[in-house]
Amino acid sequence: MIDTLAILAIFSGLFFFLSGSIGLLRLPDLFTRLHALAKADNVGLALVALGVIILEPAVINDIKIVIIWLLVMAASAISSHLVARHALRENRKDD
Amino acid sequence: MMTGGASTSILTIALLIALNLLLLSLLIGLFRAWLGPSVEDRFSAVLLMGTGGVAMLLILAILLQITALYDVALVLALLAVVGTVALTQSESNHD
Amino acid sequence: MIELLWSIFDITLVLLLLALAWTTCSTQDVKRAVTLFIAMGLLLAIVWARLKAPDLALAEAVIGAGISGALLLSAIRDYPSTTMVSHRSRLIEGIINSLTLALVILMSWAVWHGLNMSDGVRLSAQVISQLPVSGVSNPVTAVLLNFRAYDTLLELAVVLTAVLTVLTLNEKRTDYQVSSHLLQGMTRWLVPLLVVTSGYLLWVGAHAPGGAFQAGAMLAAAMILLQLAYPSMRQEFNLYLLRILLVIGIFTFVLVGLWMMSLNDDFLAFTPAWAGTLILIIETAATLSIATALTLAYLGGRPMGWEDTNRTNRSIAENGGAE
Amino acid sequence: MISEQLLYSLAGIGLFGIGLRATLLHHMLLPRLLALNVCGAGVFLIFIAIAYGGIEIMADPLPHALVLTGIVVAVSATAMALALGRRLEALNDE
Repeated sequence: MIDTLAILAIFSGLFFFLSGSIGLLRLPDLFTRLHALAKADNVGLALVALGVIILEPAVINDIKIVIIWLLVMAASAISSHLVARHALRENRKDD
Repeated sequence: MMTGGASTSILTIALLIALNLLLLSLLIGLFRAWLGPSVEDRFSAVLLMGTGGVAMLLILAILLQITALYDVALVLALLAVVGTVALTQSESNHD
Repeated sequence: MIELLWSIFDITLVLLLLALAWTTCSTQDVKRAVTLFIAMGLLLAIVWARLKAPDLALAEAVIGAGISGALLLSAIRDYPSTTMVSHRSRLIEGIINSLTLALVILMSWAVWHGLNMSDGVRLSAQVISQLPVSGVSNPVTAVLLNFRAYDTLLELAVVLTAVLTVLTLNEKRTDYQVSSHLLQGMTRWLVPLLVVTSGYLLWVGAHAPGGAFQAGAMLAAAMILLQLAYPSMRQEFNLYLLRILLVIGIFTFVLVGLWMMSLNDDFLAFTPAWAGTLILIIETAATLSIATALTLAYLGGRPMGWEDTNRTNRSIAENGGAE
Repeated sequence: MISEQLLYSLAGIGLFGIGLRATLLHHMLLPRLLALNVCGAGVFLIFIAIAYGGIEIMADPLPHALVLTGIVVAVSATAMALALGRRLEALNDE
């Protein structure tokens, strides 16, 4: 039962990962691509991490996984911002 | 086959399928790194690879029963930003 | 079924790795090559994890994601053009291709042959049997800092030599522009986390994957991030402290080795009862040295005032002698 | 088990070959250095593939220690080569 729940969480996370990467490939410009990437980063990893937490018995490791998830959330927001701002600046230079 | 956390073979199979799908998602994302066209587009693929790598390490930790892989995922999550910062800063006064 | 799924995973991973290596090596644009190289480093970390080498996965994650990316991306600035041109003639290219191919076939044959032979004596059995007297329970740390401590001592010497070369050749690179507030805000909470994680990796190295190099590289990543977010910080190095930090690892290592020589008649032969403590002391010092070395390597040369301190040093010594 | 060892060591040899070819072909320092690093990664992969023993068996720790040393040396050598290249660029500019 618990295993089923974990598998369910991991596979719904994978759905977001796959749609994120397909979005990265198919969407027309950088900003929409970054938007697709954020789905994989935030929701996808959150669900995969949730599944792994259910499967992992040691509490200390569970805490580590939660920290990892929080870090990836913060990192993806900041990285997307930096990359997008950088792209905007370069575009202005070209004009 | 497995002992400990991943005790049933159905769970192992499900996790392996998840692992393969994650790799597929990285593969799709890396096409963007290959196609470009801008540096930012390539780097967004590397960002996806960081997050996907974290997810893969979490699942591998359960499958192989190596808890140290949580530390690797933690390090990857912490340092994902450093690369992005290096890229965006290194270009901002290239002119 | 399980074996089949593992095989699919392995083959995809290997093909992806080879494809990334090929594109890294064959693109005509330096910046693109560096980006693909960083991606290959991340993939290698996953390969090490798959092959049950968590120590290496840790090192590759720190190096691949943090250090080498920053190192190479800042090095791009040194070159005027970003496109590269290949001038080799068709004939030379053909010779190189065929020679490489011949070497690859020869190596494949050797590996195939070697793997099909009966399993010889593996040193791992000896490592495991001697683990209790090594003072640590992580076999990789035991090999690096006890059984083959000479290797690690000389490795630190190699790192020091490389950094001394860097310092001799160049001044540090010019500063980047002042960065955004968001970046500075993030640095303020990320750097302490990086330092704490570095300490954790150093401490955990005794009984689980981790150790001096991973911790040192992590600390260096924190320093690099600080440099990137607050460019003016570069002028505020305490240069005396920097010199001491650069050599403290190798100094401590040799000191401990000589002390053990006076007790056990052999250089770096640790007394088993103290081995754990001694290894931790050496690793702490080595962490500081490696972090300093990698940070200086990233800066690309002497920080401001490096020679000046030398001169003041000498004048202080002369004054002291006169008095 | 042996097939995984073989697969990954062949991949290591492949990386080595790709890196070696590019090292010899390129003219500019930075691409050459990248290629040399790819080459080194191939050698590391051969070591670790042979150390691998199977999913439930602990891998041989000795090659892991050797490769860890190798990674440190590779990074130092790369940093040194970059510094040498930068010096050369500066001399060429004068």
